[in-house]
Amino acid sequence: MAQAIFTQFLTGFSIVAILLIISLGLAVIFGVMRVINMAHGDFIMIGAYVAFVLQGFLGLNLFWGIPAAFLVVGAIGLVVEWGLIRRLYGRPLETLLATWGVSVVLQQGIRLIFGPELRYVRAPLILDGGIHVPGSNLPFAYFRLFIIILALALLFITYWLLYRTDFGMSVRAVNQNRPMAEVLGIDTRRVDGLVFAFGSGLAGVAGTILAPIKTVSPIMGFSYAVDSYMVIVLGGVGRLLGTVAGAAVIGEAETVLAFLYNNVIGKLLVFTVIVLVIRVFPQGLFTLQRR
Amino acid sequence: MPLLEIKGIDTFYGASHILHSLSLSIDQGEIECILGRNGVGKTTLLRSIIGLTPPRRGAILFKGQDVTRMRVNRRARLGIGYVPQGREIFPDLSVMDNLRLGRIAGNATRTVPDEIFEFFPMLKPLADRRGGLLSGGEQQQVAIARALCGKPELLLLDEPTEGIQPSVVQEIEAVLKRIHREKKVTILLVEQKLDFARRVSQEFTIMVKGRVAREANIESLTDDVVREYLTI
Amino acid sequence: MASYILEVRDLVNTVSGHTIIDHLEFDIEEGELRVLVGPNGAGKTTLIEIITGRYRPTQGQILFQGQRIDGRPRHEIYRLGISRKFQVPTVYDNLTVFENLSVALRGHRQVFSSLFYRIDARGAGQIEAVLAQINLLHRAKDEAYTLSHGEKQWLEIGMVVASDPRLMLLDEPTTGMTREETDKTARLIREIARTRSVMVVEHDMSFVRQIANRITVLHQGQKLAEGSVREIENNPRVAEVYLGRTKISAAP
Amino acid sequence: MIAGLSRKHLFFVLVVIAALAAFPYFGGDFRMNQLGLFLCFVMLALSLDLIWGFTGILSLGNAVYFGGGAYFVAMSLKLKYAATNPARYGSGIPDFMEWNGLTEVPVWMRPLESIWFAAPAGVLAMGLLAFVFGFITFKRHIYGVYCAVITLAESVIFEELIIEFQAYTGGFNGITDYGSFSSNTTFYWIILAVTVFFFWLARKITTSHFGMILQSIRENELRSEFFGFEVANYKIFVFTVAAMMSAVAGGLYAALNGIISHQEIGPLLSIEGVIWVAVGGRGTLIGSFVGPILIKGAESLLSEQFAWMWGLFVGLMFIVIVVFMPDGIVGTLLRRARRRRALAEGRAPAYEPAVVQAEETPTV
Repeated sequence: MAQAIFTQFLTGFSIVAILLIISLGLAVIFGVMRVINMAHGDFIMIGAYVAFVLQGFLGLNLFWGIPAAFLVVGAIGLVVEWGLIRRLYGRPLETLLATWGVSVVLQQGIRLIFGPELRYVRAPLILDGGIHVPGSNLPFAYFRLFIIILALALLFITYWLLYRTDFGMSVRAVNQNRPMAEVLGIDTRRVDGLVFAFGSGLAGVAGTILAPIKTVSPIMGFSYAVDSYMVIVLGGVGRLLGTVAGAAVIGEAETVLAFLYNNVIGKLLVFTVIVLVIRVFPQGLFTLQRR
Repeated sequence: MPLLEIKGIDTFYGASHILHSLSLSIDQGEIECILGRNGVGKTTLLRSIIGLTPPRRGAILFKGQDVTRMRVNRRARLGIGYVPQGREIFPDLSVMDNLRLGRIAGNATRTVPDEIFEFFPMLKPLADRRGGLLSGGEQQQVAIARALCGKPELLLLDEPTEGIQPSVVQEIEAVLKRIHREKKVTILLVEQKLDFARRVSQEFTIMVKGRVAREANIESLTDDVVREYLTI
Repeated sequence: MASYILEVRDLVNTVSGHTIIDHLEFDIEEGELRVLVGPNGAGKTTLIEIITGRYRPTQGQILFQGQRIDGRPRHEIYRLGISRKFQVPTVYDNLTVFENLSVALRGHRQVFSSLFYRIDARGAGQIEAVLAQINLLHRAKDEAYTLSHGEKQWLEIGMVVASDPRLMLLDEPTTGMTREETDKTARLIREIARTRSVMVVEHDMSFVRQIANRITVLHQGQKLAEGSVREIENNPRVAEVYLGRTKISAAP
Repeated sequence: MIAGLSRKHLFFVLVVIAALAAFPYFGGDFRMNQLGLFLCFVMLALSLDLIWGFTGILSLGNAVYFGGGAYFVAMSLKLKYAATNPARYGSGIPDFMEWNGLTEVPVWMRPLESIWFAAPAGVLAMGLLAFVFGFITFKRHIYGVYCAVITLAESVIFEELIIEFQAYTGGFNGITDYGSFSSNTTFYWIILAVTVFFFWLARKITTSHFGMILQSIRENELRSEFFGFEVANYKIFVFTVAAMMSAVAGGLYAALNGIISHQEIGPLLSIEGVIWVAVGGRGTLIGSFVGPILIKGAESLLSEQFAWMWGLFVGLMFIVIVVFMPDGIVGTLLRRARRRRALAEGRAPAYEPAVVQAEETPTV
């Protein structure tokens, strides 16, 4: 039993990794713009379709899908930010509703192009098989290992962009004090656009690596997006650590509880815990305290 | 041609009408001080110039160019530096990062030139400290240094001595005079402390209820004027 | 000994290392009209926020009619008898002037009592009396967002009056008003203060002279001086913090 | 006031009600059934308008209460139907229970066999659920997007619960074949009567002193707190009442529709409800009639020919309404009319305010 739970725990890491990639994008956007993008799940879905198209029509394997999805979905994000979100600046609830409209349009658009059928994408052959981890009763798939490494790499890249580059410095300045950032000559609209594109691009990447695990369909992204909203609620904003912790707690708890009881009970328990936690910490666990 | 020319601006804050067809012009190389009691619109005037609270009517010309509808970041790049009331240092960024952000407005490389630390020697040991952990006086110096990093031609300062101990006030005074002399920066200053204003500036403008009430050379800021417009 | 309606004892408030209120001692007597002045950042608004329960003090006590109120929830502090006006006039934009006042009107704070309450003749009479006081009778049916800035200030003052407190805290009631409006407001506040205690935060000294008996000067979170208008005007320390110098006659 | 109804408008409302009541005589059974379902959506929209339009709480999970009420009624009818139709259900228990290996109705579910117990129990249960949920969130000043996101997650989880526990809920296929009240004119009139009652109730609430306080909370929560209102209590109360209204609407919907599934409890219906209110005009109550009847009506007319296009159209329309017509159809018309009146009386509004914001704006 302990062995089986440990195995689930390991599997949980790959779930955490995917959730982390999705939530990173959402957290960066929410941190800078205080906007919840209801179409985030559909950006995931489009990322998966990018992988499907590359594999099905061009015969390119999944590795190609990662940069392609980032660029395609990032470009869509740029358009959405430019065409819609900046017009609703300062009205977070309206933005949320308008992006729901975007979500409906994207889903229908994909249905029109690809039809409502489920699609399948294969993981790269090189990642077939798995590695045996002592103490676990199943081999740990190379593909899951790849997901974890990719997530860590993206986490590092995000950290590096935010904390080690001039652009990241501007982003953090906008996050902390938008008017003052403008006073210093920072083009905050450009920052908003690029941040939104980057966050969307990450969702696209997540979609690509989800494609071989899940069946690809127009509605596949929604539940992941909801989980990542919960990550933001639990982890708070303003720090990557909060996002990592939120994703880790939610991803692991859902996986292990799903194994012990079942999927839905796991979700229900995690949700209950989140609601109770924010009763104590309404700003989430890791928000910078400032007045 | 004046460096900054304000032509009859009306500025609102929400529904409240703060500046009433206010006109003002600042010549190149001047140090001018805006005086007036609290709530007469001094801060709003500076915010109108930098663009944070753009006027609804009237025009603002900087270097002969109409900037009335220009976005804040473009004005900054055009050469207007702004040190707001309360300093507004980025609390979670280091002093060095705060200064490097200041370089953006100057369209310059983001390395902070040594000359900045010549002006503000006490910032050198604090370079890696988080902005939020500094004292008020240190923050004020960072704020001025940051604005200076953007190589402004016009520097707007909102109560730079507010809540700051006398020794630091003296340093700020010396720095402002040096900036003016050596870097040929024109300075527009909002100030409550009369002595400081007298020592630093050449011209003064007194505002009353969103309008210019008096404008003259600092020498003519007599006690009668002070009693009429400024004393409690 | 005079009885105090409000006593502030050794109050300290620090925000991320910065001291906003610094061991403040401060009293208001029953029935008094007190004006609070001080340069920007002196802690005037923060003091109101602490009294009304928005912020918690780091240290110290606040007593209202001898009863400790620091740290209690906002609605309880109101129910004890303290009502406040915000610095920026804060009214309900999409409600009419009459509705704004009827929300504020004393009584019916509980969910169920308000559910079965309709403004009766007495309530309407009280609201009309306030409307007359604040010169807004002719605007009663207009939404608040259509008011001018000065009218909004009056409306909020009127709402505070309608909420019928023992102690009224008015934060900058004349900001953005014309001279005539300011004079009207001075008359209004003097009238209100006949029947209750009032604390006003204000910068406009000609207005302060019109209404004040006693003035308290705050500076860097501490009480710098207290006294009559004349005493404060001639106090060299006050001149110093306001103008940054010792004596006016020391001009170069 | 936005929801103001003069005598003239009252006459208009009575005419509309009369037309709706007479509809079975000229509309035919199919259209009558459809209109009955739309009226259930109208009730859901009314409840959303109470909490969002008037109080400023954006909930993306109110289908939970609608679907909850619906499942109680559908389950009750199904148990009864299975027990009394031995020709079709030999074992006397619902088909989905049998497929999942149950041999008899679980003891704890037996009371639901009586519709007179099940229907009120559903409404009360939903009220209790909303009360607990509201108590947890509103007491801690959770508002704005946080509230929206949490209610959304609540809806997602309930949908998954319904799908998961198929032995007791019918799972993915939902509950079907329990005999419905469709094509029953009397039942249509009952739905209409309840809708009118809810409209009256919502009017009563929003035009009372209590309703004014709700609107004050929407306009500026902080200001109301300093006037001595325990804002959370008001939110909890109205959230609970709205949930019970939704549950009644759901129950009627289930009885009329004859089939109920996880979609009626999930986020899609939750958000669709918000869309109806936004399109119709929040804070107007009338908009809660216009929104669902317009959108659902257009959907049933158009979606058969242009199935895929329809979704695209709804999404785009919603974006356009949120961006360019934040007051919705009725709200915009009312605002125009008020402005005309004000101009006629020579007191034009100084400026148009920003749309209603439920955010607590930090000051200082």
